[in-house]
Amino acid sequence: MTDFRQIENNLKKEAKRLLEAGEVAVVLAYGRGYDEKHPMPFAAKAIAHVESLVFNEYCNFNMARYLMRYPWGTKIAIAAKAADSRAIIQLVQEEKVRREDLVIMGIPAYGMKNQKTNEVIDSKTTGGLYNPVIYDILLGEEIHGQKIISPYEVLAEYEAMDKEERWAFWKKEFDKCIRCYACRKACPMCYCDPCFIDQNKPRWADKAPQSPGNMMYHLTRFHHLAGRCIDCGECSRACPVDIPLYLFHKKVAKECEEMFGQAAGMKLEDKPALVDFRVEDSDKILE
Amino acid sequence: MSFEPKILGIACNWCTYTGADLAGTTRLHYPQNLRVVRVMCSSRINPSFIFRAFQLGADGVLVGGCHPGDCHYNTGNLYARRRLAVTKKILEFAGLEPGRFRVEWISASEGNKFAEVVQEFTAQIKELGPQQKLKIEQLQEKA
Amino acid sequence: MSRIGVFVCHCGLNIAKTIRVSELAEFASTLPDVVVARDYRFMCSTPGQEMIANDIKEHRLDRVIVTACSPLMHEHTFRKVIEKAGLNQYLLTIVNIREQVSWVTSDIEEGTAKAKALLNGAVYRARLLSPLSSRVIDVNSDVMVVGGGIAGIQAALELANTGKKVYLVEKNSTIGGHMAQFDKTFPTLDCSACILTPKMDAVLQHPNITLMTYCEVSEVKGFVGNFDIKIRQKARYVNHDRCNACLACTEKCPGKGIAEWDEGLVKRKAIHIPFPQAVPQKPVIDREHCTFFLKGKCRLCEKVCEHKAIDFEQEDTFTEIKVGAVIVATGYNLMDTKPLVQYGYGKYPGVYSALEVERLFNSAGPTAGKVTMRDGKEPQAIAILHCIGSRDKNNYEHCSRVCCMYSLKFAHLFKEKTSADVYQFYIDIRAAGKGYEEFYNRIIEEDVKFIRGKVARVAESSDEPGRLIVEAEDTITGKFVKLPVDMVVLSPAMIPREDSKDIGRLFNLSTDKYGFFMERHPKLAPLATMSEGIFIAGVCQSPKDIPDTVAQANGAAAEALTIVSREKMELEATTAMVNPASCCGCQNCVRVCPYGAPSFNYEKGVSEINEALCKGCGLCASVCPTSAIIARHFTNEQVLAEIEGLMEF
Amino acid sequence: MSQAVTPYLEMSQAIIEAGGEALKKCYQCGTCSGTCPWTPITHFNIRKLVRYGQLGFDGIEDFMWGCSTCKFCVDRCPRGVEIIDIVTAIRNVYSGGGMLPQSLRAFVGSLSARGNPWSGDQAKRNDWAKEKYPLYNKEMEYLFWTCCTVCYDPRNTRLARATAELLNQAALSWGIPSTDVNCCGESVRKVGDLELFERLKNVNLNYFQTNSVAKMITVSPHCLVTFKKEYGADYNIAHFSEVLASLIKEEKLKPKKDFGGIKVTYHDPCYLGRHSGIYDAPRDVIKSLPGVELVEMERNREQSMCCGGGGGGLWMEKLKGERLSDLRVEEALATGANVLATACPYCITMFEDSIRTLNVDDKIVVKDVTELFLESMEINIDEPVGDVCEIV
Repeated sequence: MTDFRQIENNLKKEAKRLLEAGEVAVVLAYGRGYDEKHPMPFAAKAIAHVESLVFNEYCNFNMARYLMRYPWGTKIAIAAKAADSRAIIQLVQEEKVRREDLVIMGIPAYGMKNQKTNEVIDSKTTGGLYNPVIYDILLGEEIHGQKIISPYEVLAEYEAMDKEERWAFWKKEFDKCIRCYACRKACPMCYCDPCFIDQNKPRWADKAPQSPGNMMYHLTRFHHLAGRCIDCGECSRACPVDIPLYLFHKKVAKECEEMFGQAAGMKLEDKPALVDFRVEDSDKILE
Repeated sequence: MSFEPKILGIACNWCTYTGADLAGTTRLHYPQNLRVVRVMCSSRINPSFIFRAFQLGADGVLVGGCHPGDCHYNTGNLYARRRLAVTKKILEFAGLEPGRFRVEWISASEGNKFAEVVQEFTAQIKELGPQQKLKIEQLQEKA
Repeated sequence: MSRIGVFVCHCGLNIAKTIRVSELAEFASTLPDVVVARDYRFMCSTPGQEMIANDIKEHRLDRVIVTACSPLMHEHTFRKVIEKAGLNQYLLTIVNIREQVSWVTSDIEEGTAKAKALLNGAVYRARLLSPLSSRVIDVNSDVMVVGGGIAGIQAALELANTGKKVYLVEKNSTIGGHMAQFDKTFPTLDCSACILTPKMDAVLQHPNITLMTYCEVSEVKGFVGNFDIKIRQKARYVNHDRCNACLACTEKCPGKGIAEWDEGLVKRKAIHIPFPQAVPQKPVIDREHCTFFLKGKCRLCEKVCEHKAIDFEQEDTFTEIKVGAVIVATGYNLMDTKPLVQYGYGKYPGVYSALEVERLFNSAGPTAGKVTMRDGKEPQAIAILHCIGSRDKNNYEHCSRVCCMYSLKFAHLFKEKTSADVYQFYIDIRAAGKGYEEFYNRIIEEDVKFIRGKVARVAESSDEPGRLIVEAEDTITGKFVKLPVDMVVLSPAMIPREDSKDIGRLFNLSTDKYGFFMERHPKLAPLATMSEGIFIAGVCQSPKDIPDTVAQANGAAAEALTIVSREKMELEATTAMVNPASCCGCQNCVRVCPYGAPSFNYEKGVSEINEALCKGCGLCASVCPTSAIIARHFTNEQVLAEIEGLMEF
Repeated sequence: MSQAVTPYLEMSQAIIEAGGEALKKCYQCGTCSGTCPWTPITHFNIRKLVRYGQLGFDGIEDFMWGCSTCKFCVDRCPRGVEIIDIVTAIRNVYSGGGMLPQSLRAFVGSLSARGNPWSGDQAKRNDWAKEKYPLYNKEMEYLFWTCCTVCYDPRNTRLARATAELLNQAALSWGIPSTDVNCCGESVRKVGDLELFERLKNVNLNYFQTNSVAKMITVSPHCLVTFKKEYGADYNIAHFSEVLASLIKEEKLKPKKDFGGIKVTYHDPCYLGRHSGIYDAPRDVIKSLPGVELVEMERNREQSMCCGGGGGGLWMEKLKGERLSDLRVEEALATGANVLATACPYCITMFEDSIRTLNVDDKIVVKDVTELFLESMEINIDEPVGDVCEIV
């Protein structure tokens, strides 16, 4: 079991040090919520804020989501679990944030839990990783020896469905959508302003929460995130009607990895796969 | 009455559209279910065009571009290949029949290939029957 | 609300045979915003055109749909028609019901139904079209020519003689190229230097030519009419302004390098001019072989130079120039034949490559024009092997075009300069050119032996050490030939410069699989490229001989002139633009554009498109997640509307 | 008699239909015939064969049997013509018409009746093993595919035993096929009898399937190429020289004996070298032997010369002076080598013949690299193995 207490202590210590030394202007991490199960994303900007920092198994939020609120040049320390670190890498690739502006406080963790259901979500969310891909400071010891779960294992069941069954499954799920857009709000990669779905020119889809518009919104969003989704699972946890969006994103991520030989947010020097190509890409991918 | 599918074609100006013209000049007959939209390059194709076409009632969508390496814009179709591959995977995972969406590289000199592909694709769509999954039933729901 | 006119063409019976044209026109009149719909036998004829023009005025049309043949056929014609009638040309829509409907079916029901669907799509799209205006830009009147071989020299002189300013950029320390290595040229056997050196000198003297030797293009920005080019002047370690070309330095220099100009047959000094007629006649120091640079001691050249021209501190410098057009004439290399072990090049000293032989004949070459081999002897029997690496799927599939003729020239020169027996091993003799067949006949009469068969192996003779055995089948008799010779001459494939793909990337030129630059059209635009304002000439496009190269160079000069002789030019209107309000700053457009048209404005956090660079492919628009990029004439709304219209019927 | 001929395009079409599609590509440059090892010594001319095929000329039957399918010409051909396919197709078209040379009739007959080319009794296929080695079953990792030649040809059974011993020494889990398998069919396919080839193939495929064969080891490069390229699926099959080289590299097998400074030259079998691209593994085996100097002949690796045994050549009679194996043995002698090593039972047979007819058996011996290596481990397989069996 990850020693959450130790991480929290280290987090406070490092946050204090960085703020004190003036190395960063803000620390993006987790703060106390209305109870232990509901920590909040928190931006500590003064030493006085440091005491409010927490870390426990419910700290799922992908803090990379909040990086883009600050202009380039703002020095930011960010608490990054495995998935957060991948989001950071992806955002650096896309030049939304600059690596040199960041102090990444890596958090190796397993046993993270969904605050709604209390189930352990490691296999669903971390892209098969427990340790951050990139960090400057480590707030806990690197995790080794823990069972590695393939991030795509959960897909097997859905891939095995026949197409009619799968269509029925997704149709039912997407029909539930109330178009609250919590998914895109939670997503660290959904930074478009305006989002295509809010536009009138062109009007890609109906805005009412009905089947055709829902379908268009979600399918297009999957495409926009193809090769970019870093599998944090925040969209699904944010969804008030529990649409398992993470499954679809995982499937697209798996296909992209197989077709293009790279996973999102793993290497700073990669280019996002869909705005890149290799001459030797095979036509087989179109079959 | 037998099922006459509606098939949307999106063809790049330099290769496939010209190839389609060549099929005409050489009087190669093929089924009339395909309606072609001309774009300058296969890379112009926004994946949402394809999702939308299925919503608007297309029973099949056929995209045609220059052979990789021969793109009029050097590398346009190399990007298109990746983007359309992902489009295909998304449609498949949503539960649409994989055979309804197809990408073919047809050069300006391949009039006969164009005719053959249309022939084959139309037969395939007829086999699959009407596309009802994504199609919007009531007209007013259209955007 | 727009006012659309639909004009359905019968094209005689070409369309009317399988489409009910009057029914189509009637159908058109029921479609939204259509105010007039007509059908006519030949819409492209004068009365047809007048009909459209009259209707535009009479019905105050603001959109015109011509339902006829392919847009690739008559879009231009009808654009002119509506423009003359006062409508913006981009408000025209063509519906292709001939090539893509009437000619590909025999069923009139099917044909008519499909034509209706296509027309409906066109109406939906036409309603959303906007007038577009072509932009006008100033044109810089200078030209850059890259490559100082015969192609580049010729193009530069032609342009300079019209009064245009030309920058001639050459990466070697002299101009002249491969032609300056040759002794004689086929089929007339005139002396290469006699016809080339006056031109080289003319380049140096010409007031309109800036000669930039020992230079490489390092960056190309801008677009047709306005290229911004950065050129790297490699350090020569000799101040050419001071040097008076006395060449005392080259005599004293102890450093030895490989004489590139002599194909490595001999050594040259570290401070050197490549050959006696080099232009400019001023030396450079080859850093890799200079004793001072290697060991930190020497500076003999500095000591003997009375003009204090030696400058060991010199560094690469950069110059920026602006030009309106570019001619790329970077030439060729010969294939390295060492990997073809069966011919023994590099293993047996008696095996020579064609360019080495050119140097042996040349009176300024390593043997002062005498045919003596590496062992100092004159050959008694010589085999010339054609098609080495050319016409060969394992290497280069193309025919190198000049080898047959220069092999014949070699045979003649061997006969003239030695008493050797000369054998040609060939597959086909390709002598298509003015005076070429006659030259072939002349060489046959000079008693050169022709053996039709590709050589399979060159081996060392076991009986006569030092001699070579050439093995081939004489396919005419079917006999296996084992021929003892002293010298074997290979005619290797002509291939692009090793860096042609990099040059291609620099100038945005496509290359074929071997690296030859692709012309815009193989027949009708052989010198233009897909990049506006950049032209190609000479062997960098494909193997060719000197007359063809010179003809291309003149042609490329004329093409460049059509651009730089204008003060202003119009740019294509169907480019992309950014709506900054919708741009989310993801920079996808910047990453994908093959032409570098979009750039990111970091201050504003949005992309901007340089429309002069944009070719209108629309790639950026499709990767833009927020539809902030508008691909003019192919906007998301227009395409979606067309799809909707097509799917309705 | 009139000398005029008319192209007989029906015949050319028949050749194309039998798989000689590549006929159309040839532009008669003579690279193949210049390269072909037969051109200097026989009247066989591969370019002419293709030419006759292109125009369907009469007289083709006079020299269509000359090719030993060594693939040298195919590798050099500037037009990428699959010349061996043309040869096979021509032979198929003509042998279908009954034009099989006398010397090949027994060979084809034996294959047809007994499933092997050596007129051996099918039931005695595994006699060489003297029941010392196990039959393959599903639990085993490797099937040691024994080529007919190493089962029946007395000289080559030694190679079979040597291989089996080394497999045991390396403690691999392996077995040999039961006696109901057939010849892989390589030679008969090249001789043009495609129908018989299909029959043999199906028998073997059936055996592979019923016994769930996953990995195979063979000593014959001819079997190797056939399973890899002609049996449809890409079989996981390795030539024993590759297996041996990696066992040595992993130090699972170590030579003991020092050969005391003998010279060994290595002949690349066409089907192992040019056909399969394996040049280094057998050389690595030789280089691992203490006290052995590897010397190369002038023509080696990609340029290696054929022994003449491929394409049915093993069963055809050649006149003295028209034998490639004689030339090759002379080349080997010129290196000063005491041992001519190779890695193919066909090459061994051809060279054994030549060494005897040239009367040089006191100067040079032919050995498979496997045999050489076994020798270095000081295991003697020439003793009767009966005793050992009893002890077990």
